[in-house]
Amino acid sequence: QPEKIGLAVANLQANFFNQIKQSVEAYASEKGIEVITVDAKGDSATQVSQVQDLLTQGIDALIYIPAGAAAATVPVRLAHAQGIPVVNVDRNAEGEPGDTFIASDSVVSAYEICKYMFEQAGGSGDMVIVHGQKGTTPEVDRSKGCTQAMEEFPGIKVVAEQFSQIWSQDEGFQMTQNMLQAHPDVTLVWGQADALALGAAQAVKVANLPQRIWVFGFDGDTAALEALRDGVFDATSTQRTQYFGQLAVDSAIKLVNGEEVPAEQLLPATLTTKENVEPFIANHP
Amino acid sequence: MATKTEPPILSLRNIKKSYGSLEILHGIDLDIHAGEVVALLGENGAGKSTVSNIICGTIAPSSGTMTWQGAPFAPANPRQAIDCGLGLIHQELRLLPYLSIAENVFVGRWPKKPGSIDRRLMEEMAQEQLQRLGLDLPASRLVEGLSTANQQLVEIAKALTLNARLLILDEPTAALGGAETERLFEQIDRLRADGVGIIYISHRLEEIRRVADRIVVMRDGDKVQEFDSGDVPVRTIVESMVGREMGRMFPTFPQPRPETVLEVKNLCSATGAFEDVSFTVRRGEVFGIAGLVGAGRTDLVRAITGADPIRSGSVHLEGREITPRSPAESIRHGMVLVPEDRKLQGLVLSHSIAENIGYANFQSVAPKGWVRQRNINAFADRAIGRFGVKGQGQQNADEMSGGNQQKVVLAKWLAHDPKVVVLDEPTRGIDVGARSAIYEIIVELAEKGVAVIVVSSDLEEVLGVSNRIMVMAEGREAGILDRSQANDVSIMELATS
Amino acid sequence: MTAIAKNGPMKASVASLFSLRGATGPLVGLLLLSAFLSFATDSFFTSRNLLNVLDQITVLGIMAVGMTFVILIGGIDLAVGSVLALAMMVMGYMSNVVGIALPLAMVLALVVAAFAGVITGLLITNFGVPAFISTLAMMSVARGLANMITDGQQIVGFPSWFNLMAIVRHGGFLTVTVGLMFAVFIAGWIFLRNTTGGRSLYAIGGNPEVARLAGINVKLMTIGVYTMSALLSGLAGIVLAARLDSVQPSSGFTYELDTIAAVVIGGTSLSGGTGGIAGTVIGVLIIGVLRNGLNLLGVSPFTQQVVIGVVIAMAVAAEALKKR
Amino acid sequence: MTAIAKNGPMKASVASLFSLRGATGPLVGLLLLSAFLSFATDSFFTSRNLLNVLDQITVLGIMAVGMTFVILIGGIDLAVGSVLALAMMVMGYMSNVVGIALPLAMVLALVVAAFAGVITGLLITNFGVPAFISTLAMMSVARGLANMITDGQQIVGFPSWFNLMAIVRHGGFLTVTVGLMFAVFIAGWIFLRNTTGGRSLYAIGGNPEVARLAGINVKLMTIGVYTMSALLSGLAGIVLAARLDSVQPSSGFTYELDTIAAVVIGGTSLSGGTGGIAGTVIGVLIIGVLRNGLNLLGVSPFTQQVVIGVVIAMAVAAEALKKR
Ligand SMILES: Nc1ncnc2c1ncn2[C@@H]1O[C@H](COP(=O)(O)OP(=O)(O)OP(=O)(O)O)[C@@H](O)[C@H]1O
Ligand SMILES: Nc1ncnc2c1ncn2[C@@H]1O[C@H](COP(=O)(O)OP(=O)(O)OP(=O)(O)O)[C@@H](O)[C@H]1O
Ligand SMILES: [Mg+2]
Ligand SMILES: [Mg+2]
Repeated sequence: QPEKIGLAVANLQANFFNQIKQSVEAYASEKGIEVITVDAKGDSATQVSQVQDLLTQGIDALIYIPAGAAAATVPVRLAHAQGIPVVNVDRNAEGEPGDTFIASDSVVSAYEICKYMFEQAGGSGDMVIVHGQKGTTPEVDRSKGCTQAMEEFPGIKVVAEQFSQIWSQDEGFQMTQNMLQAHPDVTLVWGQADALALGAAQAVKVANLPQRIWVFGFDGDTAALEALRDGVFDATSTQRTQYFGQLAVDSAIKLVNGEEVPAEQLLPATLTTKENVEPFIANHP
Repeated sequence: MATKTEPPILSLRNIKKSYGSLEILHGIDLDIHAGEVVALLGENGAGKSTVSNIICGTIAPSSGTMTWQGAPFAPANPRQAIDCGLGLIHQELRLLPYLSIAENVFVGRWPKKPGSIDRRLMEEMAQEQLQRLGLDLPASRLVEGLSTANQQLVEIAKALTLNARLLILDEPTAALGGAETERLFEQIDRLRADGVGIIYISHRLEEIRRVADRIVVMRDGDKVQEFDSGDVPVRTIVESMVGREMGRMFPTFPQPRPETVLEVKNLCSATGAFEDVSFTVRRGEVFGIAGLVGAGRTDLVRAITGADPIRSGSVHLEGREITPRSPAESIRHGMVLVPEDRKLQGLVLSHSIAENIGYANFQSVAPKGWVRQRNINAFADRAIGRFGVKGQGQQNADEMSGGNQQKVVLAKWLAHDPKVVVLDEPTRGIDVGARSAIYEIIVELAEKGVAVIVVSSDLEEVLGVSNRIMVMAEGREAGILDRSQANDVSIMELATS
Repeated sequence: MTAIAKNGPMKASVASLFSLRGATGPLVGLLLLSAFLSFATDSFFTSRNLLNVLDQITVLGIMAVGMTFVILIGGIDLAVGSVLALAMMVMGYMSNVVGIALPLAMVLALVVAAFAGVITGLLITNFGVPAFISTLAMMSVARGLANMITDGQQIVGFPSWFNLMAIVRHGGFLTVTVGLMFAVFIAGWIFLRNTTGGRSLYAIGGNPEVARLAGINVKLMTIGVYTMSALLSGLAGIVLAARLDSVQPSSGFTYELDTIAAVVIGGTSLSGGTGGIAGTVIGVLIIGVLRNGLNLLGVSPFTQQVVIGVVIAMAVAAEALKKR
Repeated sequence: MTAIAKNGPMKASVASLFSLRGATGPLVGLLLLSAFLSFATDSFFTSRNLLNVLDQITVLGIMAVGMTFVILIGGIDLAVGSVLALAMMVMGYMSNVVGIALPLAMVLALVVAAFAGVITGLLITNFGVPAFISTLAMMSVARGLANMITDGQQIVGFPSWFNLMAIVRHGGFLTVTVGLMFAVFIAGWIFLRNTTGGRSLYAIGGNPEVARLAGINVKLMTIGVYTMSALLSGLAGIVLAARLDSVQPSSGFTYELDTIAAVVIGGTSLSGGTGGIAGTVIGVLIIGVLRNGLNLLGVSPFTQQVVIGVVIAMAVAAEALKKR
């Protein structure tokens, strides 16, 4: 049984990471384990420093949510150099993978939600996309999944796409507003994260266009689920953040005790619509 | 002294300068020989500083030629002029507050030893120069916090270490007292003996006879007259400068009335610049404050008007204690300070004259806090007219000659209807014509019953305007003299006590 | 007017009527930019898109007015984005968690924002902390507090009239939020031009010591200016909340740079003492039109960064070169 | 020394020996902070942790030296973080995509960084664009270019010696990168104190017109200063790449604020003319120790933001109050 776990979060301003953090802290305290949390605010250099500091405090295991566009190898290397096991969450570095890796299968989940929405929209129509921050793992994977779905629906046409810088709702709003301006016949709007989708939904509302416009997101942020229930937008793909946190703590315990843990633990995200959202609001998965 | 048969080291031929469509120099010819001191005189705005700035490469002439030691000369920047052996003390103080005195003296030409600045050599050389000028401060001290006069001395030290062949001193004594001025003249004598040519600009005409070998008078951008000797009666010079006959310099001052307006009781500065000063000023009285440089006069009047904090003591106005804690409070009570340093304390240089006058007169131009640009402009035009400022309300302050700036500063403060007016060095850099105009204004104020305090390093001025004179020495009140007892000797005795 | 007309040709007098001195270069830049976009895209020069641009600049516009005051006195306010977030969260928390009426929650949010401004102002005037550092400190503190209110979560579920303020276009064009922005512009413009308070800011920025000796209460004005900047940031936060129909503690991140850029592009000098609201409006519009236009043109995000940098430098360089 | 000793008591002369004027308040703050952390945590005052702190401040430390020069002449450089990223990406691309030798790629990266600095310098001196705007523009442009090189992707796969430069502690304590930082500190310190170039920066910051009249080439020095700041940002980028063993275009985001904060906390005035490297080193250490200490104390991230803001304001206020 470990006494102290270090949790290095990529960016607490993102609801997705914040939920994982809360889940890790809550679950660990149930188990009587102390958690020290640090927040890199999106900067991988800061994160390296923070992992150094965590290691200085004699943590027994590290739960590592990499910051930056892609995972840095150095934090894992630092921890391993001291014999500390590492649980990577959400992103994993090729050169220096964690002892286990917990994530949603973004490509598959993105494929599923896109496919579902294309079907809802009748299999054809113009679509605009508000991407996440260009080049980041989630942005790349989610785009990839949706592209796969599009191959099955030749009637769906992407008429415009924009890239957010900081995954914020405000960006989603403005970009969608501008794209609707240039393409008023759009029927599908995808924000690659719920914040972007909520902003997009707002822009759709403001634009007040005659046709039905389907808006969908990704992540299953707590506030977004409520918005989904209220019909603000149409669908999201709920990642199992609560379970991520619990699984991460359990994996850390196992690794400290020398038990076997699979190298990858990919969890499918759940396609969520107004119909099945209620239980997730009461109890985030 | 050099004779005129030798070729001049510097010649100006038909130098003109325009700003936009406005021509301010109309073709100046000037010759300077080695080993002579040429006094360049003229009213405020005549173009003296412009001529010296052109010679030193600070600004470029619009047309005309210069010859330096026989060769054509057109410095593209100050560095070239310095390298040719020209040195200039600017009219306005230009020191770097966070560098040491020594570094300021040698700014841009710091002595080097391999790989670094030779700090020790630099400080030794600076110290030597300071001593010659009678400035007893370590050369390693920062300039920040030096009094105006001491800054002026540092500026002079800077020019004297240039080893220049031609030195231009633009109002070097404006902030200096008699002793410092005399020491400067000794240095000038030494340079003259070494064959250095000197252009000397000043509004203190009594000095001219002491230093000048030749006098050149300018008026409105033209050279109007030359005197081949420095020994010309002041009256003649003045008439040549202003182009008409002058009356008496100092007007007759009215008798003060008996009621006390201002009473200062046992005032002590928070910084220790002065201790335990008490005096009273009556209605319609002009109260002079004299003393050597650094005696604490400026600190005193700033403290009285709330600009600086005090440690103890009180200020009473018409029998009521007011002891202002800020200039705003002081002004509200009807007591205004016309500060000593027009550039740092008197004017927002980047703003127009009208705005500057407006800032101190919101209650007149903006009743109920509502500003109308038209009011400001009209108000400013009136003030400008009254003080004979050469310039327009819409002009920026930094486009005016130094003396005109000073007039604007006066105009800014005296537009009020104050009960007490404190003037710190009111005529610094002001020409004779304007100076007597300012004295007229002081009389006018006194006649209206205003209590006027005049701080001045110019003994003649203090003696000329004051009903009573307080002499300060090293932050103490050395004594108060009545008009009848006061003269050069009695004041100097107290000032050095 | 007569006194001004004396000063130069008609052009100058029109410019100074709107206090545009120092911003005619950017104005020309804005017009060129708009002309270019009108030709290059079908959708830019449509009333709907122009209304969109107005919507999009409300938050920036409101904050920029406060920032203009701050920069006029020679200061800087890095805390605007964080104070915006703090005000948002206070409003959201008070209304949707504590449960008090939304208008009351808005007032509370503004009070909290203004209080943050008072603190920065006091740090500057009474503790001698340079504006850059004191507002940087407030930036960090306000962001931390905004986060702590809900542990980093966003809050949704406002009454529907709230969001409608940012959506319903009264008279076919004016949403409440855009109207509010115009009101702030006009109030700021009149304040700077026609009140002693406004004129004092110019004096303080020109030379604080001169202003003080002229009887202006520099300390009080300074505190007032930072308070006003924070208050307007709070107001911008409420507007943003209405626009997004939600509040989150990450809002307003790096807005300080946009806001300062808008003000400086508009000709207000960072060394203080010159500039004004008319220029700031132009600066805000340049940023708004530029972003909108680049999106309409479909320029890729990385290229956008390059273009934005180049255009900003050019707009300001044009003004500087014109002055020579 | 004698001339200095005349001037005041011993304390003052020691302070001025290290050019610490204006930074004794922060120095006391740093010592108090360290003392507190030594008592409050077991791990702070261990050689391992102190070496970690040194590692952690390398990037900030190197950039802060260039920023000190910039701020000394009364300027500001917002582009440091972006130029860092640009240099990183150039190096990574040249070495791992184009395939030239890594040391050569480093040189190229530095050249590109320096070139960015020359451009900002020219914008300031020859086009009259204020430093804030020209470096803001460069911030946007350099970030865009950094992103365009790999379309936003990171680059990995450097030779192993590269990462080891940031890890292997020669003589038990000095990594190459930390050694580099010390070298930059010392060079900067000597430059400012003992060379005419360095003293010219003080003169320019004190009053550019005076400096010009004294024959100092203000334009050239200004361009030089921004070039040096950009060059050091590029160097910091290489150090960061070594530390992370990878390069990504998002690196260095908002580092400009940290860097400016470190310099200003260290007593260099934003209005120019006063300050120095010794103070900057203290400022950098305060930020480094503060972050490290708060992590060691296990303070939660949002509370950290609040504490950091408060401590920074206090450190600077202490100095200002002391001066009275
Ligand atoms: N930048 C400028 N733009 C326009 N006019 C200017 C500028 N600089 C100076 N002037 C004008 O040039 C004239 C000559 O100024 P100058 O400073 O040479 O006078 P001066 O003889 O030195 O006067 P003073 O005795 O007051 O110092 C003045 O009328 C002044 O207003
Ligand atoms: N020789 C000196 N050494 C050090 N400080 C001095 C010296 N002379 C003056 N000072 C400074 O000047 C201040 C007093 O000068 P103040 O300006 O009040 O005097 P003043 O009589 O008005 O002289 P000035 O003609 O220079 O204005 C003191 O506070 C002191 O700090
Ligand atoms: Mg002059
Ligand atoms: Mg004095």
